[in-house]
Amino acid sequence: MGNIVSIVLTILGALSWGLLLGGISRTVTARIHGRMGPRVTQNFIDMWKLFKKTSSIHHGGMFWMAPMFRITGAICVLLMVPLVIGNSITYNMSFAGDIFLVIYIMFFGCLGMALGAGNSGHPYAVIAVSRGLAQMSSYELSFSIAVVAIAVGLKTFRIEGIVEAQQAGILSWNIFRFPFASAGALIAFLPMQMAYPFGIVLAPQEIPIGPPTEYSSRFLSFMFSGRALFGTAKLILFVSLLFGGASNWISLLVKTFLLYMYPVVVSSVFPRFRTEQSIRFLWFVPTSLALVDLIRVML
Amino acid sequence: MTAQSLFYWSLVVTAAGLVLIGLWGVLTRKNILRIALAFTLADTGVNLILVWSGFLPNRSAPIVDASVTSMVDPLPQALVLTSIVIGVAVAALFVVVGVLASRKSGSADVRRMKELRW
Amino acid sequence: MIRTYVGLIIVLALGAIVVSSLSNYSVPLELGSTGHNYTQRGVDDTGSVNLVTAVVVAYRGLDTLGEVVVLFSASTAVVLILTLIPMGANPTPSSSIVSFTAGVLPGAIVLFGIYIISHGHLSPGGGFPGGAVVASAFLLIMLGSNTIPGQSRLLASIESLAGLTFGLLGFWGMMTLGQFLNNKVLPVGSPGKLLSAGIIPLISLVIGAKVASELSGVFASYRKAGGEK
Amino acid sequence: MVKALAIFLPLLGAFINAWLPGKSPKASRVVSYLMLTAGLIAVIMLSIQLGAWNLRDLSDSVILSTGVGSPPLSINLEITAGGTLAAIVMYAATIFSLHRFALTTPKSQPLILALLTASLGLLFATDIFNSFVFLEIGSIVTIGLTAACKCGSRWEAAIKAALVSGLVTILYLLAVAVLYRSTGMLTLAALGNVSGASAVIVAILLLTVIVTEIKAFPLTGWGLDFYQGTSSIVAGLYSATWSLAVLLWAAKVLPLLPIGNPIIYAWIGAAGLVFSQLAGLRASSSGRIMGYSTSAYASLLLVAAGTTTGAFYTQTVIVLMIFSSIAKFSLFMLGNPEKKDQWSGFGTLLFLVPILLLAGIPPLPIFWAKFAFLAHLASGFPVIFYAVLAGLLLEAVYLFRFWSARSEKTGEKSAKRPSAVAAVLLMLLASVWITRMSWGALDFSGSIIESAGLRNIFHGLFAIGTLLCLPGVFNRIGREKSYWFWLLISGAALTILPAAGNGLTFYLLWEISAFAAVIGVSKGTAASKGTFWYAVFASLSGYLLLGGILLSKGSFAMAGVPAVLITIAALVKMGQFGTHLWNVRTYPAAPGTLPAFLSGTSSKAAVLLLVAVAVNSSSASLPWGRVIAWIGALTALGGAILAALAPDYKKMLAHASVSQLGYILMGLGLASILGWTAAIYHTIHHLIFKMALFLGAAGVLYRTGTTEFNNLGGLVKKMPWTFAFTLISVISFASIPPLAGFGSKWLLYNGLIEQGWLPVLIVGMFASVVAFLYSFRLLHGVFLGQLSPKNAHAKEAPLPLLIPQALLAMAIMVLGFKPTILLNFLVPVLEKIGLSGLAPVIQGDMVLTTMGTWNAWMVGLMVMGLFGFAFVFYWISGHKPKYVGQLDIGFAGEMPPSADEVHYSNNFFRPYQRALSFLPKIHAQKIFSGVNKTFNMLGDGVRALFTGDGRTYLAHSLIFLLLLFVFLNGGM
Repeated sequence: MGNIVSIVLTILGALSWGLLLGGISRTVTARIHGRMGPRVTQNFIDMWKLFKKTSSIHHGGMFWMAPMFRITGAICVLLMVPLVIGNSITYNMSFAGDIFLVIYIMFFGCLGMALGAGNSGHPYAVIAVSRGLAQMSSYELSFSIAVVAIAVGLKTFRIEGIVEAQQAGILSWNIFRFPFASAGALIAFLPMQMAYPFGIVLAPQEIPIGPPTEYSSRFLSFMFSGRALFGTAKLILFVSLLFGGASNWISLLVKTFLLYMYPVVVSSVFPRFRTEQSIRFLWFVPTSLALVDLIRVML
Repeated sequence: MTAQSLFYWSLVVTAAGLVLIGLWGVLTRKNILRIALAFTLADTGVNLILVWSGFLPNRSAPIVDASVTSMVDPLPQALVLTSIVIGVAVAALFVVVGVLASRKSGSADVRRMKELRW
Repeated sequence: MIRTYVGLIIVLALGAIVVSSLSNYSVPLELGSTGHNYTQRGVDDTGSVNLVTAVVVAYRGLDTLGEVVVLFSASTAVVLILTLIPMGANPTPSSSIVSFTAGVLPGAIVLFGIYIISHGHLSPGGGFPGGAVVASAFLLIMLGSNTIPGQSRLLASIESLAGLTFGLLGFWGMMTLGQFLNNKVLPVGSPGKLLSAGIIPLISLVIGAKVASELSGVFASYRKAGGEK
Repeated sequence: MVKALAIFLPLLGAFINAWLPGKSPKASRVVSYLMLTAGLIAVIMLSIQLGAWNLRDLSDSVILSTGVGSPPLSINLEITAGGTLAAIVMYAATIFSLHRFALTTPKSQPLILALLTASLGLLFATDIFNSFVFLEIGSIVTIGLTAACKCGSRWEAAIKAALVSGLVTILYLLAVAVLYRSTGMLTLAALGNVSGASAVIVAILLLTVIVTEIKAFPLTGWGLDFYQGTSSIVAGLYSATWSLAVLLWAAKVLPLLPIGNPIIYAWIGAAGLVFSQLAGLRASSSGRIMGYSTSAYASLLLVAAGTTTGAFYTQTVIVLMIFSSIAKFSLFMLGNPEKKDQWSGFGTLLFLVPILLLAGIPPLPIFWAKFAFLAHLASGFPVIFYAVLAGLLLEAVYLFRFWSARSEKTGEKSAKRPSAVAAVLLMLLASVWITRMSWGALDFSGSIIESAGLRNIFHGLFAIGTLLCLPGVFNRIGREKSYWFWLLISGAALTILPAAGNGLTFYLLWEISAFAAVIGVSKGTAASKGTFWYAVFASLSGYLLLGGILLSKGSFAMAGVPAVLITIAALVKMGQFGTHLWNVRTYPAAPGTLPAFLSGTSSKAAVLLLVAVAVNSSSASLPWGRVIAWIGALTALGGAILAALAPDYKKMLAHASVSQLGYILMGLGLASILGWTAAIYHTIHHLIFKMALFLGAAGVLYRTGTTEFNNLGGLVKKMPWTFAFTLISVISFASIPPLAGFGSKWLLYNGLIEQGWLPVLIVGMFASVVAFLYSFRLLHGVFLGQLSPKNAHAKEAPLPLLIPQALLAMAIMVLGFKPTILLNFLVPVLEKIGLSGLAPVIQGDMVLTTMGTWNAWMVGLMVMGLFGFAFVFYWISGHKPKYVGQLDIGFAGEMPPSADEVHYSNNFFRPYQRALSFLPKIHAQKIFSGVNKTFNMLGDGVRALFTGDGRTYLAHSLIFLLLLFVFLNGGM
């Protein structure tokens, strides 16, 4: 029972934290651009507004189900990662699988969204998906090399185990023990968060908002909450993998906040790659970095 | 070397010569009828060699008679008889085919009958 | 040009083989075993004093049957090929010498041919040479005439009947003596007589008829096809 | 009496016919048929009397003595048991072809009968001069028939045959003279008495004559021109009577030649086989192709004469020659260009049987002889063995190309059903009968795979895979009608395959399965190219497998070269690393549900083969497992990229299939329990999802008539169920939890990490991510996006296709949610076969390895629960939206003009392709066309010998003679 409560709270908390972080990032971006920007709670307001709006049309079954796929995928990732180390009630479902499962279940939501975009019948949405998949297949390469390097280095695939191995002080964090792999993973983190210079999926200049082009109102609110949840889940995952996890709630919030700001900051100072440039960059730069640590581990 | 053994050797040398000349003609002549002639030449040589294979000096034809005491081998002569007739048959057919083939290709030149190859 | 040289080289090499292998032979003084057997047993076995004919018709009768088939096939093929290709209408007119000779000689030639055929087991000759002689008479007649010979049913019938007889004679031997083409199905008689040597004279006759008709058929076909268009 | 009748009745017929046809063609035909039938009966009686049908001892004989006295004075004909069998074929062929001749050249009947007599005579001749007479009859009749036939190049063909026969006459008579001069005898047996210098002369003369007459390389030229130039009827009769007689006569004479060591025949034959078949690759005319095939069999005869003796020699030669003659006869009779036959349905089959027969494909009779013969070669003559194997493979290639070129001509239905069925049945009967010869027996007693568990898995997979493809055959079009039969045969052979107890049985079933599928593929409309590629690669893998099995003497406990050959055979069958070409060409061309069978079920035979090799090896591992794993990994990646860029639904699935099979190889290469668990798990999984996908594709093709992405799209509205099942399969093969695919990846990665094969792991992981590209492309390209107006009429796929898909989708769910059901069975089985590494620990729903955990049940519950919750939440939380038309999208404030204009499909992953452009474009296609070019060049080099000038062929014979002389004198 405690588990169920923890799961519900985790979901709600992660949703709020994700929306809040989104609001903060909008403010920060605006400040960097020299604007005032919206309130930090603006995302909550938007969400609620969208949720209360009536969506009167849909484009077919998959269009209809895509937001659910998206949300389910996001929550699954969230639940597979232990939140606070030492507090086993916050481990949620992480006993059911290891880091490989997390990597692959991340695609669940992506696929759902892609299907919705496909079913919407809008060419831009599909173009965005085609770009997104191409890019994803590229950054996943460096990300998975980094994960394998770390997991093999620590001799466990269980996220819990990976976090536990980092509890001996700040130098035992994987970012210091596996600097190259971490660099690779962190570069891969940028496209994962659709940050510039890798923001080819949502590229508003070309293909309005990418995959959800046809979505509106309640559908869109589901999509947004999915994105917020997924974002938070990825943050927690990266914190657990590279930054020693969290031994208490404060450190969890601080670490995820700082990590969240990293793509926001990078994003606001870089222009965008073309798709193939992005793909090639991801193939070579972060992958080579991650490979260094992999080779170290093998030897 | 007696006259008979001289005959014996000259028989086989002549025969071999005929075969070789025939083969040379077959290999180098272009006119299909000349090739037919060359074959006939070689055939004759071969027949002589067949005769030679059963030939014994100083003996008579293999027809039994009170006066005859020693004969040559009758078998090769029988073979030659057969071989000659076969040679005639082959030559008859060869000439027909050759003449008609050269009518078809417009010339008796065997080099022009190379439609089928490779 | 290159062909001439290659041909020359091949022929010279073959010649070298001939020369090198001839040195392995010496002039023979005695008959080989087979030849010896023929000379010893030939007359008793076959009743033919001409041992060549004995070998051709009796001992190796199968070869002869085959040979007849060779000739038969060749003539059939020639006739077949030439009838499939309609050619030639007017044969070249023959000279008066030829015409005259063709009117006089054939009878004698045919007679001579028949003599050769029927005495094959007694003296040099037999079905093949005799048949060829008879055919030459037909050739002469053909050369002497200015018309194209028509389809001769007679020739075909003789040819067919002769071949059939040859085959059936073979079966006769098979049935009575268990040996295909055995010549003793008829009595051997006394060697040296015209009617002796079993079926040898009969087979000679058959062969003669066949050779004569086939060669004539070939000549006729040539004549038909060879004329000018 | 019967003896004489059997041989001389046709001759009587010939003589009678010389007179009859002008008078009454009908009467003459009656006479011919009478004589032939009577003769046939006589021959059959003789064959029964000699016990030929018993097949045990084919050299039993009776003597037909002729003339007066006995050999060497007179001539005997020796009627052997094997000879009577050949004589039956000759009679039958003559009877069959008589009416064709009666139609074209009625007056040729005496010649045909004479040819039969000559063939029979030569077949039974024991005298060297007598043989000569028959040889001459044969040559004359051949020349005559050719010159009289109604075909364009007859004069040339006749002239060349005449030239060669002239030379042969001269050489032969010289040999006769020398033989008589040195032995005083003319019987064939006397050949053994020649000694010294005469022996060399006789040997070179007769060997040249024989090689020329049987048309073995290098003295093939005239035969090629002859077969090409003469009419197909003449060629057919020739190959079934005269050619057969000459071959068997040669088989009789060759062992008698005074040549010292007969191995020289084998060398001539083996070299000739390779060279002539190289040249054969370049042949295009059907006659010429048959000529090359004849040359191949002539060379085989030489090899047999050089390497075998006694009863085995007789049996091998008789079976090879008789059945190849039958095959050639049928091909010539069928492929009669004068009649411009059109092939379809059973006509194609009728045409294919002889091709398969010539190529020695089981279960057709030649297979048994080839198998036994090659086994013999493998055991004592390795180099010759390889050469023969290579030559036979080359032969198979051009034969199949020939067939595919012929079967391209589809047209009106031909009423060939009874003859086709009869031909197949007759050949099968013959095949069963042939096995009476002790040529290795089928064995089902102890399987090559000892582990009953593993065996049962494969039995089950093959059976289920076949059964699920069968319902779909009810929906088929036109000429595709009959593929179900071949599917069934192929599936049945596969199902038995794991029970095979020895190499022969395994190979037999493997080939039956492969070639039944080849026939099935050929039933597809416009499938000729795909069939050709499939047939060629099936032959390649078949011959490699055969080579491996024979080199290891039929056992699967092998190492070294045999193991490598067999591994390559499996890789080819799976379409790995470059050989994917055949998959990509064949699957799109195959009709109906056959691609599902080929990709899903049939490819697993290769897995079984690898498993069999591994479990029989001492360490239960494959040789060079690491190499195999690398091949698997690179193929997985390459296949995935190619699949993502494929423009066609079925082609994409073909690439994807190749790619997914790569994972199985990675697992098998590991040789650890985890690796094998992953491999078998993925084998099962691949069977399930790939069949579902291809069945879906079959439905789409059936309803829309196309599989090109550019013509598809938006079908989800029309085919929701097909989409649903495809979606499930796609999610599964994209390894997304909670469906089955994740399990195979998880097990595999654990296995790879356990063994420290990290580079392989990385490539594999990358490939699995690239799989997303094509998985979405597949779903979108077919089902999502805009529905083209072209497909507006499309309906849901028919039930026979949907129900198997539903079952498979259910299986994916079950396997995904409860993989422990399978693992609980599989892991103990694998633990027993001696693999290295630790087994995964299964606790309830939990699977544990030393490093990872996986609880599929909990993950499944979580996903389903969350999805259900989100669904219900959405459902109850507000207003239900309405479906609007597909064109009602936010398109710059406009309605888009047409669905086709807003459907994004062409060049879907163009940026990805552009990003890849730094790679050198190594197309397998180009490599293969390079290989092809090389072979063509070699073939051209060889066939430059055959200049078409008749005199050149004579020069060949004479040069061959000279070389033989030099060689024999050097060697003696």
